[in-house]
Amino acid sequence: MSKTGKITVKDRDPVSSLQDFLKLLLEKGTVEAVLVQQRLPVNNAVMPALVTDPEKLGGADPLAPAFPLNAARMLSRLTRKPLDTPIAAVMRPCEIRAFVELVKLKQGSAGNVILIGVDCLGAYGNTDYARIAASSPAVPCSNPPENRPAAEGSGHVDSGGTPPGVESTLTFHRNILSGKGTVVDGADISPACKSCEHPVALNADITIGLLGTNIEESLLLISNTEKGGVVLGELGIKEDDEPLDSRQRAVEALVSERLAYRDRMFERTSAAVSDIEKLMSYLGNCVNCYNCRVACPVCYCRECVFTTDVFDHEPAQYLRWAKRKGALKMPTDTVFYHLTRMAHMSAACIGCGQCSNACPNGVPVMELFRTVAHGVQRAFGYSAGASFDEAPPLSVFHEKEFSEVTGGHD
Amino acid sequence: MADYEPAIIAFVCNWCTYTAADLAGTSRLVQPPNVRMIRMMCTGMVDPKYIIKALLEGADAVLVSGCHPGDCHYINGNLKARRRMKLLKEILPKFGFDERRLKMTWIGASEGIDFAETVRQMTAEVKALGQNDLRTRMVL
Amino acid sequence: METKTGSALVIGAGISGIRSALDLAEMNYRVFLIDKSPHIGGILSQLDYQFPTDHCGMCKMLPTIGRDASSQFCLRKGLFHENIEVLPGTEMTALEGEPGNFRVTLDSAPSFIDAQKCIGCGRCSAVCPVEVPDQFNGGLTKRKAVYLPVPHNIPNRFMIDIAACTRCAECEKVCPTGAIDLRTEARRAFRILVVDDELVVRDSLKEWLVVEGFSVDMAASGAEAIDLFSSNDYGLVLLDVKMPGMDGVEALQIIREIKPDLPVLMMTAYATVETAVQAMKIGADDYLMKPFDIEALVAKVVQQYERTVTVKGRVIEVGAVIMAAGSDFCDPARTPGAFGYNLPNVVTGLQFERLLSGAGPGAGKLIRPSDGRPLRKIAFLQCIGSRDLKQKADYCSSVCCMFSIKEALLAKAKSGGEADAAIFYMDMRTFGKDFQRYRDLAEKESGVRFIRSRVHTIDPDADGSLRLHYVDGEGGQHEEVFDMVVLAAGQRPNRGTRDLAQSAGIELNPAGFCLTDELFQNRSSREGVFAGGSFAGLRDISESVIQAGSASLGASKLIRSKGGAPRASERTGAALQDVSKELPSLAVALCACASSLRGGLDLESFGKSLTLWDPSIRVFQIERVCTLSGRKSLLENMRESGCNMISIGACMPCLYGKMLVELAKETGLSAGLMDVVDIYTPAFRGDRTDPRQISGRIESALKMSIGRLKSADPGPTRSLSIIRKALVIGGGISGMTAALAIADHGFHVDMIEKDVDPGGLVRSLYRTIEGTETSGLIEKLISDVRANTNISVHTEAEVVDSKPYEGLSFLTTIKTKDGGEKRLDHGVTILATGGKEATTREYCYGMSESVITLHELEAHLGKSAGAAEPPGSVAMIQCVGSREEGRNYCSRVCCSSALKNALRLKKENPKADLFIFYRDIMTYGFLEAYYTKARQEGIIFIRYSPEAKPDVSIADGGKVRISARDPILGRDIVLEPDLLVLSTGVVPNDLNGLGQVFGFEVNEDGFFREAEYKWQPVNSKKRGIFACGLAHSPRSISEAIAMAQAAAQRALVMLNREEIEAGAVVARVRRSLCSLCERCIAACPYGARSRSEEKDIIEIDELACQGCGACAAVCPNSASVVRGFSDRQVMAMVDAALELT
Amino acid sequence: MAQNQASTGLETPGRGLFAEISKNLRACMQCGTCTGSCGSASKMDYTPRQVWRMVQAGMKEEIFKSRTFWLCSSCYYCTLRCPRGLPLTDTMAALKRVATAEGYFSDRKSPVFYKAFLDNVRKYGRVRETEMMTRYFLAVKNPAVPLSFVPLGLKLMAKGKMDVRISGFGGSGKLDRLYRKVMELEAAK
Repeated sequence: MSKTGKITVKDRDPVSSLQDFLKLLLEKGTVEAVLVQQRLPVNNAVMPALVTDPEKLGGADPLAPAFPLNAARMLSRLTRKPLDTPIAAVMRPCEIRAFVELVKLKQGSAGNVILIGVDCLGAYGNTDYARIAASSPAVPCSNPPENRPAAEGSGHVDSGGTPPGVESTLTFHRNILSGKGTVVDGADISPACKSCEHPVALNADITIGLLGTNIEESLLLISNTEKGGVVLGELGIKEDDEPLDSRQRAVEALVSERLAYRDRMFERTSAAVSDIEKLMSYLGNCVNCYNCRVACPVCYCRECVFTTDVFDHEPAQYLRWAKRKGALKMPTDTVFYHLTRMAHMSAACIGCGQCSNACPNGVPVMELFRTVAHGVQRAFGYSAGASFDEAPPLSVFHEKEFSEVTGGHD
Repeated sequence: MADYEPAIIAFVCNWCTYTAADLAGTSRLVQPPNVRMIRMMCTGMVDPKYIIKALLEGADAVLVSGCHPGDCHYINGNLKARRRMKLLKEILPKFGFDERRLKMTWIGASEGIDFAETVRQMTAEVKALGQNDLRTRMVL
Repeated sequence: METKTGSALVIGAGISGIRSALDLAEMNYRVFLIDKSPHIGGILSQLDYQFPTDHCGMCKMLPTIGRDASSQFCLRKGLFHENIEVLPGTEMTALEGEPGNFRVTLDSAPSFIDAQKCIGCGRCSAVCPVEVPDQFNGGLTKRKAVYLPVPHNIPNRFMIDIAACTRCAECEKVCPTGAIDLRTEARRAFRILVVDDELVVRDSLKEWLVVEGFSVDMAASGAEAIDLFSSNDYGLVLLDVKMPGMDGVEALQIIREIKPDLPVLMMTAYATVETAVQAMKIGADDYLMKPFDIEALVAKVVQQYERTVTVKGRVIEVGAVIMAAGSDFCDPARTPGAFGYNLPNVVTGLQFERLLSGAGPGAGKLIRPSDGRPLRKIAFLQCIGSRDLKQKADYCSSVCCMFSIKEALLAKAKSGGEADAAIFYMDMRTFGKDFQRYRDLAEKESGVRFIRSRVHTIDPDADGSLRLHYVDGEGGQHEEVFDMVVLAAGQRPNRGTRDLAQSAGIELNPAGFCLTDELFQNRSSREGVFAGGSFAGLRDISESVIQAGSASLGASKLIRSKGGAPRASERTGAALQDVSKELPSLAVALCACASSLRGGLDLESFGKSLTLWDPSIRVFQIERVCTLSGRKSLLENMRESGCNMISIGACMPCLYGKMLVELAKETGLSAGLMDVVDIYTPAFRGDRTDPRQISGRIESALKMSIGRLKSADPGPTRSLSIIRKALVIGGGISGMTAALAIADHGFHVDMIEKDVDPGGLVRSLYRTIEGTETSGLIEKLISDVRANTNISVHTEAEVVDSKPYEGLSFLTTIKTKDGGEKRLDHGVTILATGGKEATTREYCYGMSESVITLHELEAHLGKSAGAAEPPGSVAMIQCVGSREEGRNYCSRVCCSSALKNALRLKKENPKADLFIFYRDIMTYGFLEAYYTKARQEGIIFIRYSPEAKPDVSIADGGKVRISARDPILGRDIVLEPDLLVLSTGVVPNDLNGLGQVFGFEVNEDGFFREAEYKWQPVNSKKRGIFACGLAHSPRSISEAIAMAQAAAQRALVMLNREEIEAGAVVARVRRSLCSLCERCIAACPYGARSRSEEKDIIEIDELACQGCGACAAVCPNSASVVRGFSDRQVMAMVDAALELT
Repeated sequence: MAQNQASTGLETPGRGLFAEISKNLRACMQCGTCTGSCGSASKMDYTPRQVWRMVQAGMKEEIFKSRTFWLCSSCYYCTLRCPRGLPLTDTMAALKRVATAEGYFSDRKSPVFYKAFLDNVRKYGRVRETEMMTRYFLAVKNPAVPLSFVPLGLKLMAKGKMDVRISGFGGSGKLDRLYRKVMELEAAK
């Protein structure tokens, strides 16, 4: 099924070459719009943007090691009603996996979306990234200025050089290529990324391969689906069946490194929450702001039940609880909230780590939820985001299964 | 282990287990005075958060019990409930809630004796496990 | 015509009687449901497990539409419905009047325990010194003389078995409520006069009867008797036949002149039995034979006594009567002949069922009663007392094969697969829908052994085990030892059937069951009296339920035709006050009897601690809240307190369902704002329980109730419109029967037939096995349909599309014969699309004119009656293409059709040679007699197995040649018959298209998939859609008619309503919270939810919604809520439950 | 159907010699209760169930060549237990009678034994074991048969169960009239 092509990188600048590729999609009319991580005209920040003008793609930076939010939520907004015309969405593997889950939850539809997955080498937490991007020096631009983002109106970007943010992107990748690693200014990519066993997108129609190739020379372009193949054909990209041995080796190496990290994390986290006492101290800084669930791509509820009237307790009830327990922590229901959220989303958790990213008080939410989700998904033989066809564990059931739950009787 | 009277919250379905529990009561199948029964129309209606809530409020154990497979008044609610229990049995033990505090059984309307036996056994098990002190402790 | 509220009497509260009663009650007729036993449920109260789920499921019979009118708990526990008066312990003793205007006399058995006072505490039973075998457990356990007839019934009132009771009166003394009155005084007041010339007889009689509590006078001669008689008031006379001077008969004549109604029992020696019998003709009530059997004598005397205390003569008026008095099993232990049926560890199927029951003697463990050893080898012997000419049972009991397979499977399951189960059978009659697959699974997956053998005798082996010596189907001789032998005891008419038939004025068939019309089996020999369930013959649950529906349809039609109207429906919802805007104001009513019964329960302190816990709560005590005066006092207190919610602390919450409905009407508060808490049972738990614990338990139960009520949001129940018209698809026997049944109730029916004329498949059958020409039936139905102005017939038409809309209404588009389209609106749909004979390529069919199908033979016989020369030799092969994968079901009708044809061929040409190749002859029920007849007529039956089918070849000239093996002789045989007839079975007409249009399911064989095989056999899971006839499953003409009537009955339950009220416990969606993830749609087992693309919301079909809450549990943020079970309510209960003291 | 050979096929009964016997058996549904009940079944070449089947099928030759019905000891268990209430034991007896009448017994031991027994009774009014056995041994014309009875005979003699003395019983010849009458009746049938 999969066919491989290439994007030849000009001037050792994979970002702009990628921008060119995306422009082609719009110019050839293959898609109506492209959803892609776009450098904002302010603060070097990147955010997903829906781009229809090919020129504006000069601001696209899908390779930036930034992950301000999970774009699956955005794509879900775009596709809650099936699209009439096709769009492309350039996303990280975890974003695509989240989108797969959302589609299964009827929060989006993949019908007219070309999913373009970019190999993910990790991203920094929001505060770290803001610092790194800001401190990265602007370098003279080797590209013709007209190809560069105009960023009209902002005046922030020096039209004569690479904006500092983009430079930080290139530095990030250069560092990895040269074996320098990902630590910059004492900050490393987020634990979610370090423990992510899916650096390569599943379910992408087209994969943009960074692993196993020198991205200053070329990027791999792999079509994984019929739809992807058609797109590459339309764009006139030649494909061959070149073996991807080196890519495979690179992926395996990265995955095994991450798995090792992940399993250590699971162990550590399990130990840290092994009884209710420890769990309470783990969640000790939580203030019930519910940011984690707002940031979570698979927490799709319009309003969390914990913020509805269900938890508007009768005033007298607080006193009754307090009397029973001697002291009642306010706000109440913190552990209850987290455990319930686990019950609700752990089967769908794709481990993107946005929960931790969003926590204002530094609660390592991702570690906890991933640890639980891993067990849950294994128990149901399910892997979140792995397939559009696999039914979510709690939406199906069989007459004969899990007889251990009822003491061996079914 | 200090002897104490465990509190067991039982979510029972209106059709089968509730009947069985009633039968156990009327047949004087003496059961430990530890069960608080919450009659639901169907086990398929038991939201996981009720169970979590019960444990966090200090229930020593939670029992979810309904009709046997194939027997559900609502066709298959019990099978849905089983999956949900499976989920909770994956999650809650990670935080030190012993799996034995979380039980699901199929008890048909005529099986009063099974209900009494289930409660008796759960009580014994939970007594051995020790009290869930969250009832009288501050929980975050 | 005068209209009045239509009412009906249903006799027998077994499964069929309950079905009929509910049917009529759901149609808003008033129903009296009587049963001579003290409980409802019939045989099913003893059966915990039923095929095919191997569990129960009886509750699925309860109404789904208008369900709040009936109880909403386990049906084995009890039943109430606002239109049904349940009268246990009651018998009909007279039925007078005309159809439509019957006058019925009901007698109730004397009760020694006041049901109003008995609280089921069981102290009486604890002190009772008498132990007798407990019939509820098939006699395998003992019970006391004062006992609970069915442990799980409510109300669980104790009964006294007065025949066993010794009147020691211990129970009277301990009863805390004074509910027991043995009426020893009444017995003492019952004076008996013993007249005999022999002193020793007089003395011993007096001694025995005084022990029984009666007063006895004695007379030594007829003259002396007459003297005493004139100066005393006697209840009974025991009169010797042969006395010097005035003999018994003479004395009797004089007594009769003075007191015509006084019971007299003649006493006689064997020599004068004739005289005693003569005496009965001139007015003696019975006779007693000397030497006396004390027990029998006492029983007869007690029986006479009881007649005087029986609550006599309640007379009710009903329009129709349904006889659903059920059937019984034979008692193998009493079978004449030495078969070993009375050995220990030989039990009947019913006894085994009790052994499997958790409430049975082994407490659900599979152990042998004789020594408590786990059962590891069990033999099931079929046809004990069935298919037995010697016992005059030339019929198949129809249910035992499946019964035994089920029990074998249960034994396997209970033993964790360790028990060996072997079923010894002659023909395994898996003739029902899905039976064959069940059998195959039992054999192949669970390892149940099926052995074709009739075991003649059970021999005792060492330590209570049992040895069987048997010959298998191929002649092999075997000997095997089993731990237990289970006998599939054949069915018999119920004891008392004859008397009942006499009271009802109906005839019985030769086997002693109700005589029914051949084609319309709901009709008894008396107009207006209908036959339901197994009273009408041998039926399993599913067929009984169908038969019950057919009977209630008959009753309803008759009542209606005689001017009986359904009760005007009152909408309970409308009158209710809306309290949703008010603040909750909650009151707690505590029934004081709990405290008076359980010393130490201090209701005052409960009240205090509740008000301390929540000062807004008002608490009051009520004396005996379950009584009428209690309810009045409750009502007053509620009014006074101005509460809008009430929690009632009493006993047995299930009992209060009906009362809450009434209370709701009286107060205008929804029943959802009321709750009943059992504060009584918790008080029982053991003697060692600390009283503080007891009050803690009760307090927390009350707090839970309060918590639940406080967040209650019952909301008004919605009423939905219905289009009161029916669509019947198919114009065969079933379709026409259903259409007529509905049209006769005054509703419009559109009947769609794909052919030029109605009639269907029955047109290709010329006569029934009984010999009735079918053409008469078809023509009658067609002319009735055509003449009925409520029926529009659309021939050569088919359904194109159907759309449901608001309420219960569909708009269906049909293609008409002129090629145009027509739209029909209707509320219900009945599928009667029929079936056809299956085609085959097997056995050289199509290669010779001498190989034909069963229907081709029918046509030949139908047309050529006597004309052409009948064939000299005919072979038939059964089960062609059936009962093996591909079409793994029995077509049910082929065996009897083959017999019918074979007998006819034999009649036309007595010299004809007839051979029938078969696998199992499926002549269930009374059809067995035709099998016997066929054998007697010399028709030769040759069994084959699917692994070795007969080999058919066609010689030159078209001659058929069959090679087969005769398993009996174990040798190959060759036949060259003139004709080979293949029974290819029945297949349904294609239903898949309609299934998609209407949204019902089709099973793997292409038949309609019913909502529930046993309990809802004609319903689809999709509301408003029903099926009958061959679209449902293969069946005979009379069976198809019964099913069509049952389906029409179910449809009429809906049509009979002007609007349909949704249940109180239904789901709703909080739209502002809903994320439209549609998980609820997937979770709903009733298809009650859909997403409206137009409005972009989730919509709920409140009629289809049964309130199971599957939607609520999958909804992560509780946007989906079930009324009465909201998060706030349940969590409040959890909080209250853990509010321990 | 005339082509059907008894050896290869089944013939509908009801015609020919078996009319009487087969009519009685028609209701048989081959359940095998008789065979299971039969104490001699293991010694029979065809089980009772097979014999009924053969009767139904008109396989006269084979039936009479078999020893099954000769081995019937008239215990009546099969009749007692037959769910169809068929006169099975009587049928066995009927087969014996037909076989005797049609001479199917010449080389069989059982019929010879029966004849010796009956002749002996006819002559003496009861059985004189020694003489009966002597005649039986002579009739079977097989020296192995008498030898096979030696152990039994010795045992019986040792226990005084067999009287070797020849004595009169006083009943000699009295049964002859009965025998003659029966033969008359049989002949009249």
